[in-house]
Amino acid sequence: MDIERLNKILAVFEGEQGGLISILQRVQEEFGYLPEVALYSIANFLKLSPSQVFSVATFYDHFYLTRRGDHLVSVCQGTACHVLGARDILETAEKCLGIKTGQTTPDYKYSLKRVACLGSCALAPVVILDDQVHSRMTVRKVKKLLTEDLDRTDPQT
Amino acid sequence: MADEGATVLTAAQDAGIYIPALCHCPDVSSQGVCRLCLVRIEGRRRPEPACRTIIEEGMVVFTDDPEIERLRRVILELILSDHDFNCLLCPKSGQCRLQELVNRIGFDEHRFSRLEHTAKDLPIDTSNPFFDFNPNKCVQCTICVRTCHEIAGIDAIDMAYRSDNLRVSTFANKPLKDSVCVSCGECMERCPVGALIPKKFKHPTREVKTTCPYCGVGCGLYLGIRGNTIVRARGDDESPVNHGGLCVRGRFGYDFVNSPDRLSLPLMRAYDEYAQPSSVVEMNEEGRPITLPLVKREGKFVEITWDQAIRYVASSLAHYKGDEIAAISSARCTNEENYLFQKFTRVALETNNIDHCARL
Amino acid sequence: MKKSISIPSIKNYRIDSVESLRRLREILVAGEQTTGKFVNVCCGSGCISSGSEHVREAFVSGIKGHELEDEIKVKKTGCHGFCERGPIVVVGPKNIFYQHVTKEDVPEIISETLLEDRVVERLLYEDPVTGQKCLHENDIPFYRKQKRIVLKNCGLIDPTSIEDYIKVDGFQALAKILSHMTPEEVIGEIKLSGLRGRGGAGFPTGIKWETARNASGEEKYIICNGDEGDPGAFMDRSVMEGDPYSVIEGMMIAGYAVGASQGIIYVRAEYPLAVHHLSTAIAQVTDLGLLGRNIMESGFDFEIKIVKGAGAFVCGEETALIASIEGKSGRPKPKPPFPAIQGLWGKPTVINNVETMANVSRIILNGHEWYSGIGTPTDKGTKIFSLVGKVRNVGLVEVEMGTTLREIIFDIGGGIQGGKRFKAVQTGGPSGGCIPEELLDLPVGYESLAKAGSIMGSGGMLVMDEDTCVVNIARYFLDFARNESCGQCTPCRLGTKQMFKILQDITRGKGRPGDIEILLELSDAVKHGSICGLGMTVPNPVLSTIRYFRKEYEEHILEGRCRALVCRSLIFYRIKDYRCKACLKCLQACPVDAIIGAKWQVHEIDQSKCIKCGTCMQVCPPRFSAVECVTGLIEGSGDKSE
Amino acid sequence: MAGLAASFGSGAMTNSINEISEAACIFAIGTNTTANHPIIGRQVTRAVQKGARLIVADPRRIPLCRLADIWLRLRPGTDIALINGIMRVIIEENLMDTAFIEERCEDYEAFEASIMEHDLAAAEKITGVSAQDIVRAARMYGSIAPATILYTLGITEHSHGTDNVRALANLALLTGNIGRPSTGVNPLRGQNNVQGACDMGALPNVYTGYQEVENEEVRIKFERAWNCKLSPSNGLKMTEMFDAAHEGRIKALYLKGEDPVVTDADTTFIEKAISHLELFIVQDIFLTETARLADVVLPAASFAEKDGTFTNTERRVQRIRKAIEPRGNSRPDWMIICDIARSMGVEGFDFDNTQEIFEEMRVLTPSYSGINYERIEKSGIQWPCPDNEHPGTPYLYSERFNTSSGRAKFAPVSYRPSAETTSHEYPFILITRRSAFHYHAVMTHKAEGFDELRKEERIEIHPTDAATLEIQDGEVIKVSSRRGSVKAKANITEVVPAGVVCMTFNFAETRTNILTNRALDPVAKTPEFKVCAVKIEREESAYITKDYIRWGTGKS
Repeated sequence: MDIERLNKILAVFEGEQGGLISILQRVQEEFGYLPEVALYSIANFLKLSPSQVFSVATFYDHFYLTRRGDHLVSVCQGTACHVLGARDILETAEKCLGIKTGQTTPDYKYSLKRVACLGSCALAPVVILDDQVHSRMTVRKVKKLLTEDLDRTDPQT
Repeated sequence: MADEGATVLTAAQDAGIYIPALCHCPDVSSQGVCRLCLVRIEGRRRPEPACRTIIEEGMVVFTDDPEIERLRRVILELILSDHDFNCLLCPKSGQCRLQELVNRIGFDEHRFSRLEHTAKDLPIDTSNPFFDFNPNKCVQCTICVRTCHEIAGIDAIDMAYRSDNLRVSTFANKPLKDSVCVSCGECMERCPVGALIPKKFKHPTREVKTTCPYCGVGCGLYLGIRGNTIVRARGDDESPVNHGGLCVRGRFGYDFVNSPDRLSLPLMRAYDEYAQPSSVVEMNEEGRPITLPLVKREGKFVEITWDQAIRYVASSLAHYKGDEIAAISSARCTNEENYLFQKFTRVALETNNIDHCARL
Repeated sequence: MKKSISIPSIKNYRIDSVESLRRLREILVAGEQTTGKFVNVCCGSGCISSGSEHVREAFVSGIKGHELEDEIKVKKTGCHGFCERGPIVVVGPKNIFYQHVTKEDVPEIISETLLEDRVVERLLYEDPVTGQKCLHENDIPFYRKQKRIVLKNCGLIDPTSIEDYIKVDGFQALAKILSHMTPEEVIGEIKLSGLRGRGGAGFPTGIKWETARNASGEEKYIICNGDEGDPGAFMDRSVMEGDPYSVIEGMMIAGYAVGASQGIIYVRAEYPLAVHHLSTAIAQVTDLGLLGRNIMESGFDFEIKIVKGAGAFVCGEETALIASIEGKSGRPKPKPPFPAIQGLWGKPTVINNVETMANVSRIILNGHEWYSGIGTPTDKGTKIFSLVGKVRNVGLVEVEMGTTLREIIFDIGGGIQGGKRFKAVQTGGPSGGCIPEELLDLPVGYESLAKAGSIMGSGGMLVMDEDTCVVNIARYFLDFARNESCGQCTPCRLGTKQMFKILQDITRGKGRPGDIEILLELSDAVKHGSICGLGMTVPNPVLSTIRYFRKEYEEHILEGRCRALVCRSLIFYRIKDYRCKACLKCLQACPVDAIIGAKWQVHEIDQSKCIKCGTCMQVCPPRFSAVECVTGLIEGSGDKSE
Repeated sequence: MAGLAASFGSGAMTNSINEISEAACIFAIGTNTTANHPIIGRQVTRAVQKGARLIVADPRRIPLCRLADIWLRLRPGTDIALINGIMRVIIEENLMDTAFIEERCEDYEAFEASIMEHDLAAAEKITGVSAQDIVRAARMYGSIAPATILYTLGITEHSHGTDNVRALANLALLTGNIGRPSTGVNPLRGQNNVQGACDMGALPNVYTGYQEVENEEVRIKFERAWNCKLSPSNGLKMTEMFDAAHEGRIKALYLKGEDPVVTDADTTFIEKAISHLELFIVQDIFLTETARLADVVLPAASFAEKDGTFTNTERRVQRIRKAIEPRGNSRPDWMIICDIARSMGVEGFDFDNTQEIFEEMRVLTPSYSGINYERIEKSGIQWPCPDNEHPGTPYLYSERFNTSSGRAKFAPVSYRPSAETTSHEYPFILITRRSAFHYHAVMTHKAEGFDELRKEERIEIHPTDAATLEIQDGEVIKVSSRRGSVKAKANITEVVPAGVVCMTFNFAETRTNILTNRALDPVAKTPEFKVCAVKIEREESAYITKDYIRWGTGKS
C-alpha cells in the first residue's frame, strides 16, 4: 500500500475532532477498501487504539476490509423493492456473477452487495451498478445488465 | 440508608436484596447492556436497568414482579440460546455467573426449546500463554473491553461488528498474542463466564498476603498456595498502591520460584571435577582453604554443604579488609537484608565499599 | 461533480444587512426573462435514473439550435414527488406538466410548445379514472389533495441556484428573526406553532430548542438528521436534493434560537446528490455572507458542515448519530441525559430531522397562527409520506395532518395497481406496523397511528395488496432489524434474531403451534428490555400483523398455506395439462430447466428442481394461462430457497 | 538520585502513586511507563481519561504517545536542551511561580541567566523537536496545575544523568509544582526494593536513611550502636569497584542478587574485571551469568520464602511474608549473612527473625523510626515517619526542603552531548530498554509463558534505515559498537525514528550490554546505557535460537 498517499489524506484531517469516519471514507475512496496497514496508521494518527478503529470499521456497512471488485453491484432490498420482488433480483444477480451476496468475484471484477434502501422507492426494484441507478428491474433485466456488461468489459468470457 | 449517587443495584446489594446482573462489574463503569437487572420504578414508563439508575429520594423500586420476572427469563433464555453451555466441560463451571443466574431466575422449558441454539463455532484463541479466549462462551457483556480500557488503559480489545455478529475482538481479529495486549489478565479475572479462562488453574488451599517482587511499584498481592507451590496470584483490593490491579509479571510471573533451575545447595569451584567436597574445605592454619588460590575458569562447580560453605566464606573473607574488598548488595532483597549486608560490610569487612545496582 | 457552482450574476455580492438581501431579491426578480418562457427539467434522483439528464441536455442543445438560449431558460429542479412518472418536465410560461419525457420527445416540445404554444397531448398525464388529460400539475389528482408546504420549492427552484431560492422568499425568515425577534420569541413562535419532530418520535420541537437554550454551556450544536434509514422512505432525500436552502435556513434559525454557532448535517452516504446539493448550497450561502461571522450585522455567527453516514440504520437514533459524528461506532446510549442537555462532545445539542428543519422558515415567515391552522387540534401542519408498494401513483405526498389513509392511498395514490384488492398499509418502516382495511379512515397523526399499533415514523407508507403476505412482510422487517441492530443489548441483539428465525420457520412451513405466543413474548422482551428506540419499536411489524392478521399466521403454521402465494415453501407451480399448448415458452425461460416437455408434448414442472421463481407463470401467454400457483397442499414443497 | 538530593535534599519520588491520577498535567520523560510500571501507567491513563493533559518526551513511539496531547520526539540524550528550552519559554511568557521561587528556593538568578543563554532555535537544532512544540509543551506544563513529572532510566542512564535530573527539578521549582499533591518530580523505581536498598544504606557514602558516612556525629552514633570502629571515608561506587577490580586494587567481591555481567554496561569489561578478582562470592537464587564466574555460589531463598519488608518507589514500606518453604536447601539472605558474620566471630548478628533486624534498623534511622511490623501489617507506611503516631508522608517538602537552608536549590545545567556520538563508522544511535514482558534477564524467563510472548531479542529499526541497508523484517542482523557486537533479528518499525535502533537487555542470548558505553555520570557514576553509537550489518548466517545458550544449572 502506498503510505505516501495515505499520509497525504491524513494530513488534511490534522487537528480535526472526531474525524475517524470521514477519514475511513476518504481512505476507502482512495484505495477502494481499508487495508489493514491503513487502519493501523489511522489509529496512530488519531491516537486511538487499533482495536477501536477496527471496531468502527466493522460496525458500518460501507467499510470494506478486503479488496473489492472494480464494479460494485448493489441490489436494493428496501421495503418497496422487497414487495416488488427484490429478492429474486438479488438471487439472479448472485447466479449471474457466480458469487454470494457480500462477495467479490475471484477476478476482482465484481462485488455484489445488498443495500437496505436507496431511497429510489418509486422506481422499485432498483439495482445500482457503479453509481448508475437501474430502475424497475426484473429478473431478465438483471440478467441482461450483468451478462452484457460482463461481455463488454471482458471479451474472453 | 443508601449513599448518595449510588445505583439501584448497589443500594439493593447493600441492603441484601438480590437483583440479577451479568454485565455489571463494580470495578468498571456500568454499561447496562445485559438487561437482566431491569427493575420497575414507580412513575417511569419502561423498566430501567438497576445498574445505571441512580437512586433518588422517595424512589419506589420493584425488583421483582411477574412482568419483570418474565422479562428476565426471556432475556436469560436468549443469552443461553447463544451460549456454548457445555457446562460439564467448562472450567468455569461452579463459578460461572451465568449458571448462577439460571439457578436464581430459571427458564421456561417450552420457550427455550423453541429458540434456535445459535452459539457460534468460532476458533478458540489459545495464543496467549496465560489465558484462553473462547468466543463461543462469550456473552458480550463487554466487561473485558471496559476493563481493558478503564483499568488497563491498553484498549487491546473492543467490540467489533454489529448485530448478532457483535464480538470481542482485537485489531483485525488477530490472536491476542499478536495484538497490543499486555497479558495483564485483568479481563480474565473479571470475565463472568468461561470465555476468558486461565490456561492452568489449580485452586489454592491458602493465601498469603505479600508484596510483588518485580518492579518498584510494590503492588500488594495474595499468593495462592497449594502444598508448597504458588498456584496463583491476585491483586490485593485493599492495597493503596494497586487497588487490586496487577500486571502480567505480577499476576503470572511466579513460576521462577518453583523453577527446577533454582540453586539448592552451595556451589564451589574446584580444580578437579571429582574432588570430594570435604577435601575442598580443609583449612590450613591461616584459615584459608587448601585449594586456594583458585584458578578462574578452569575449575568446575561442586555442591557443598551449608556448613562447609559458611566456614569457607567466613575464612576466606577474613583475609581481605578495608580497601581490598567490596560488597554489592541487591535491590531485590528485603530492607532487613540490605541493612544487615551493609552492616556486615561496614562492621565485619571494615569498609564502606558497599553499593547496589541503583541506577536511578 | 463540480464542488461549487458559480453564480455570475451575483458574484462578489455580499449580504451584510437585511436591506442588502432585499435589494438583491429585487435585482433578481427584475432580471427575469420577460418572455416568461422556461423549461424546468426535474433532476431529482428518481428522474435522473429515468434519464432526465439526457432530456435536459437535449433541451439545451435544441434551444441553442434555435438560437433561443437567451430567451428560454432551461433549469434543473428538484423532485416533484411523482417519481413514477419521470422524467418530468414543466414548460413555461403556462406551466405545462409533461411526464415520461425522453430525449426523443424534446424537439417536438421545443417546436410545438415553446415555439408554437401548442400542447403535446401524448406527454400529458391522463387521469386513469376519468381518462382526462391533465395540463397542469394541480390538475392531477395526485397533487390535488396534497398541501405542499415543505415541498413547495421542490420542482420549482434550481436546487443549485441560490438566486432561485432568494426569489421565492429565501432567507426572509432568517432576516425576520435577526432583525425583529429575540431567540426566546423564536422559540415561543415554534412552540405555539405546535411543530413536532418529523423524524419519528414526534417530540415538540420548540420544547427541544428551549431545553437546549436553557442548558448550560458556551458551545452548542445544531444537528440536522438526514440519515433517512427507514427502507421505503425518501422524503428527506427529496428535500435535501430539491430544496437544500430551506434546510440550511431552518438550521440557522434553530442556531439563533438555541444559541449555537455550529451546525452539522448528517447525510446518508447513499444520497450522493443530496450531499452534492447541500455542499454547493452551503458554499453559496457562505459566499454570500449569510453563513459565517456576524450574519447580517446581527452578531450571530453560524457555520454548517456536512458529515456523511457510513451505512448504519441505527445512526438515525439521536445518540447513535452523535456517536457516529464523534467518530465512534453508532451504538445508542441510554437517555437521559438527553442530547439537548448533553449531546455532541458533551455539549447541548438539538437534533431535528430534515423535514422538521424545512418547516421552520415557513412557520417563522407566516406565523404560528397560520401553521397551527393547518392540520388537526392535536397534530399541526403537514406530513410528507413516501407512498410506495402496490399503489398506482408511487411517489412523495405531502398532506395535512388528519388526512385519512383512504384519501392518501386512494385519492392521491390512485388506489391499488392492477385492480387488485387493498390489504393493508404499513407505516413507519421497521418501527411501524400494518394497518388493515377496516382502519382506512384513520386520520394520520402521531397518536392515532400509535393507537392503531403503528407509528408515524419518518413517513414511509407501504401499500400492500392481496398478493402481499403479511407474515413475509413481518419477516422482512425483522430481518432488517436484526441486521441493523447495533448488538449491544441482549434483547435486541438476540431477541430479533430468534424472532426472525421463528418467522422464517413459519414462512418455510416449519412453524409450530405456539409460535405466535412465543413471538409475542419475545416481542415484549425486545420492546421493554432494549436500550434505544430501535429496539423498543422493531417488534411493531410483528405485533401489528399478529394483531390484525392472526388468521394468516395460523394458516401458515397449521395449514401450510400462504394465501398471498408469496412464501415459496408453501406454494408450488403446476401446469394445467388441459390448457398447455406446448409452446415451449416456459420451458425455455425456466432458469433451472425444471420444465419437462417438448414441441407437441405438454409441459410439466419437475417439482424437485423448481425454485418457484414464477418465471413460467409470467411467460405463459395470457390466452393459455396454463401455469397456476397453488398453496396449502404441502406436496413437493422443498426448502431450496428463502 | 544524586540530582534530586542536590536540588531538594532527598533522593526519592516526591509524591505518591495515587496522586498521579489526580494530576491535571503529566510530563512523562524517558519513561515507558505502561510497559515498565504498568500499574503507574494505569494511573496516567486514568488521569488522561479524566481530562488531564499529557506531555510525553521520548525518541520512541511508546504506547503512552497514543494518549499524549504532545509528543516530543527528541533525539536520544538531548533531554537537557529540551527541558531548558521549555523553561526558557516559561520564563519568557512569565508562567513561572514567582512567589514560590522567592519564598522557597535559592540561586535563581544564576539559573535564569543560564537558561537565557540559549534560544529556542538552538534547542530545536539539538533536540530535533520543533520550537513550536516546545512552546506548546511549555505553555501546557507551565499553566496547568497541578503538574507532575515522571521519569525513569531514560533520564538517569546517561553520562549526564544527574544533570538531567537537576534540569527536571529546576522545571518543577520554576513552576512551583512541588510540595503539593499531584505535583513533584517522580523517579519511578525500576527494581522492587531499590528504594529500600538506598534507604538501608547499601551505598558507599551513607548509612541508613541517608545519614552521611563522612559526618562524624553520625559515624559515632553507628559506632556506638554497632559497637565497633567504622571507616570515616566514603567507599567506592559499584562502577568504581569494577574499575578497582580491573586494576587489582579490589581483590575480593561479595555480590548478592545482582547480575552485572548481563545488566551492566560494557559487559566485556565487567567480565574482565571479575577475572582479576582473587575471591568472588555470589549469593543468588539462580546460577546467573555472573554467578558462573564465582568461586562460591550461595543459594538464596526467593521473596516468597522469607519474611521482611520492601520499600516501594513512593517510599512505602510494605511487608512480604513467607508463603512457602525455601526450595531445596536454599536459605534467606539474612540468615546466610548472620551465619557468615557469626562464623567470622563478629558481634551483633544474632537475629532470630527479620522483625528484630527491622527494630534495630529503625532505632538508627529517623525517617523509619515510626514504622514497625504491627503498623504495616495491613498496608504500608510512607516514610518519613518519625514517630509511632505519625501517619507517614504521601508527598515531600510541603513545608521545607531537606537542604541545610530549607530552600530548594536551582542549579544551572547545560546540554552536553552524549559521551559517544555517531560517526561515519558507527552511524546509528543505540538506545536500550526493557520489554514489557520480561524483567531483567532471569526471573520471567524462568516463569512459564513469558518467553512465548517475547521469545527473543528484536532490534527495532526504522523502515527507511532498513531499506537503505536492505534488511528484511525478521532477518538476523549484527549490531556492533566500539566495544563488541551482538546478533539478533530485525524488527522494522516506525516506533523508532530513523537513525536510531533500539534493543532490550532482557535476553541473555543477546547480550546487548556488550555494546553499551561505560562512560559514567560524574556524580552518580551511572553508565550511559541509553546512548551509544553502533553500526548495523546484515548477517546472513546463523539463526539464533533459544538453545544457543541455555540458562540453568549448566547441565545441558
